[in-house]
Amino acid sequence: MSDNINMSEPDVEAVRDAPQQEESLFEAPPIAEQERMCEAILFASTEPVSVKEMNNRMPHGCDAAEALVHLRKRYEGRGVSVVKIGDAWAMRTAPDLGFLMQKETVETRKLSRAAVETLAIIAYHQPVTRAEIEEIRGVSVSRGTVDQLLEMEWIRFGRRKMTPGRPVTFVVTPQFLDHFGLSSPRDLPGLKELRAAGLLENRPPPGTIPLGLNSDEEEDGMVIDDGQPELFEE
Amino acid sequence: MSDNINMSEPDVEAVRDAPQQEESLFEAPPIAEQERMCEAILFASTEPVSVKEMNNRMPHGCDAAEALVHLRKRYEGRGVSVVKIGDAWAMRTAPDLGFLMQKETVETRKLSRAAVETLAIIAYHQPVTRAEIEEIRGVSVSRGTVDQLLEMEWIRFGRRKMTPGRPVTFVVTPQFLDHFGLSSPRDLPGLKELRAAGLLENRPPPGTIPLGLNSDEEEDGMVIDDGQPELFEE
Amino acid sequence: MAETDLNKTLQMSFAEDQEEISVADRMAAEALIVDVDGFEGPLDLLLTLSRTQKVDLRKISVLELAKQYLDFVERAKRLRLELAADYLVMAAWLAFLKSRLLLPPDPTEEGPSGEELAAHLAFQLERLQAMRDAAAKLMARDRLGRDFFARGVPETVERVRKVTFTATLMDLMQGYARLRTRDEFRPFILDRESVFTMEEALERMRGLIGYAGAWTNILSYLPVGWENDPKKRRSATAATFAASLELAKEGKVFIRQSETFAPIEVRKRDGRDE
Repeated sequence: MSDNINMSEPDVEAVRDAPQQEESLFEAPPIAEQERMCEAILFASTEPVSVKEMNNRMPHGCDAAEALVHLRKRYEGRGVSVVKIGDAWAMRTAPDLGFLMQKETVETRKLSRAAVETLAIIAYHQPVTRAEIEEIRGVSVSRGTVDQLLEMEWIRFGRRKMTPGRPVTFVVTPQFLDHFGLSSPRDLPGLKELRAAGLLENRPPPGTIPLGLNSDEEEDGMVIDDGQPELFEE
Repeated sequence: MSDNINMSEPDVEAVRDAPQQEESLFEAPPIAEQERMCEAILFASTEPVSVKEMNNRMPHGCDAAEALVHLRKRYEGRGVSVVKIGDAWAMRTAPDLGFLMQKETVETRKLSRAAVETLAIIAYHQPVTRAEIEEIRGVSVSRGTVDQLLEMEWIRFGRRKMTPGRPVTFVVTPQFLDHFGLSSPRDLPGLKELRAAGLLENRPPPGTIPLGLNSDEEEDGMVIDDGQPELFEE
Repeated sequence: MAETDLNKTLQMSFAEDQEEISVADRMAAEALIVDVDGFEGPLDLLLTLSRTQKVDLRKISVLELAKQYLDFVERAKRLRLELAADYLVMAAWLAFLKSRLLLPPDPTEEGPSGEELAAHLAFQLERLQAMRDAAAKLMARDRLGRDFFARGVPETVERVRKVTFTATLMDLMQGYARLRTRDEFRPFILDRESVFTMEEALERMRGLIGYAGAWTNILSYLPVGWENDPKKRRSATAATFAASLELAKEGKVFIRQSETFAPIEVRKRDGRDE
């Protein structure tokens, strides 16, 4: 178990074990050893860990990105897999084994239909403004829906649009990707087809159409006060 | 990601509900598959899991004990190991990789006044003994201060003085020169230049009694009020 | 509550009117039986209505759809229901659209043609449907904490703070000068008031600034003996700051401050700035 090469004091060890001396003193550990390190770091964390942070934690000269390629391969087909989430990496149990884990299952709050649709629109159209979400759904977006998604950390504010009023936009977060097992928003199911069908275009309505409720985007994007209560509260 | 053998719940239920079926119909999964299951369970569990509990969670006919032997072997020498804790099993990061569970933040602080003065004396008077430093500073030099400067590699031991007791001396290092942008210790501005620069401007008329003003800078309060002429004149 | 009533009534009225028509039509109409969520606005209603046409949303007859919607709203109104403004606005717009689609185009009329408007409405319906399908696909994915799991016992990452020390040449020189003058000077308090003039500061800075090749906190230019007494320190700081500004004005130094209340730093202007 602990008969591994001790890496806790690289310099000391290197000097003691290696008569090749100087050069090896600050040389990066062999890639197999780096792979072990990435393995330990990912294993120990529930949250995805960025390559940058891994490099920071590993001894000088290590290349976590390369080690991760090897590690991911090693875990292929295992009960646990190495997955990429945005710029970060994590270990997750294989989805087909979920049935073993009833004990660990966490009950997630059930999302309303409005919340689910809003989330999907943000994911597929991001960065997207509140007005655009409303235009697509045809109803105003309630503050509670957005708040819930923000609170779950599945969406966050993106940068403001360079359009009049400079409305804020919404984008999905790395937590969203992690939750749905996506490496990047590009991996969203059916994204390509939707784009090819032109359904992700922001097509301006010819003339004025009352569908978007034309609620003017507020400066902070959070308040819509068009005086109209939502027709059908979920 | 989910192209693994699907072990979704209905199968499990079927097995559980029909214990007396023909064996071939609900044969236990292959051992490699059982190993994957143990791996996922141990990975996701919040506490060590007993063989009994694993068997309960796994499909009928599985032998967790055997699967664990394989699993443990698979992880030998890796960054993560399968360990037995009492009657239960768990996965832990390899003990030699504990150093990775640290995040180092580097903070830069200004060198203490005592250290700056000690360093200045060494720079201006090298090679200089500890006794000489103390004589100039008027206070004893704490071991911590010298150690700190040694550790920073701004000073090092010089050769011993050919005086009684053969005391060691201190000199500045190339790293010191590098840090201060000096090509040699002779580049340090001399007393004349210091005076010209106004650093020594506040000379009181000769004959006034010195009051010592050093209360704020003693690190260990050992005042050697020698009143002796300075050892090192320009 | 009011909304639910509305829904129920809408369903009922719709169902009643469908009594005398065929089973197939009734089946289609049942698509309109709304679940507990209710319609989410006119677009949602339109989308539901469009499903009765059983065609690709791209090929939908907007004219037919407009008719269905207007019928629906009409029935709702007949029951003297207070129909939400949204629905009425949509009804008015669809009536307008209908007329545009039916009448030959009037060349004097401005704005988009009926076909353009109809195409956009069809696009909106298709897009909404697409987003609903996408949402369903998304929610059906394997999910963290349900289908796949993270490490059960994460290890805490210990924060190790490593402190490195640094000093400038100015610190070194001042430290040395302090030592070499200490035995000889008296405290200023005995022969000076606690006022350090800008002229004095300027004179002092002029001598020192030649050594400030690196950014240096102006506080390190305070004269020896003025650093501790708050009164003297204040006076010396103010004078030194004023002197720094003067030197900056003369083009001899640069001054910077990274943020409010951050240390003010100066460095001499030298070769690299030319």
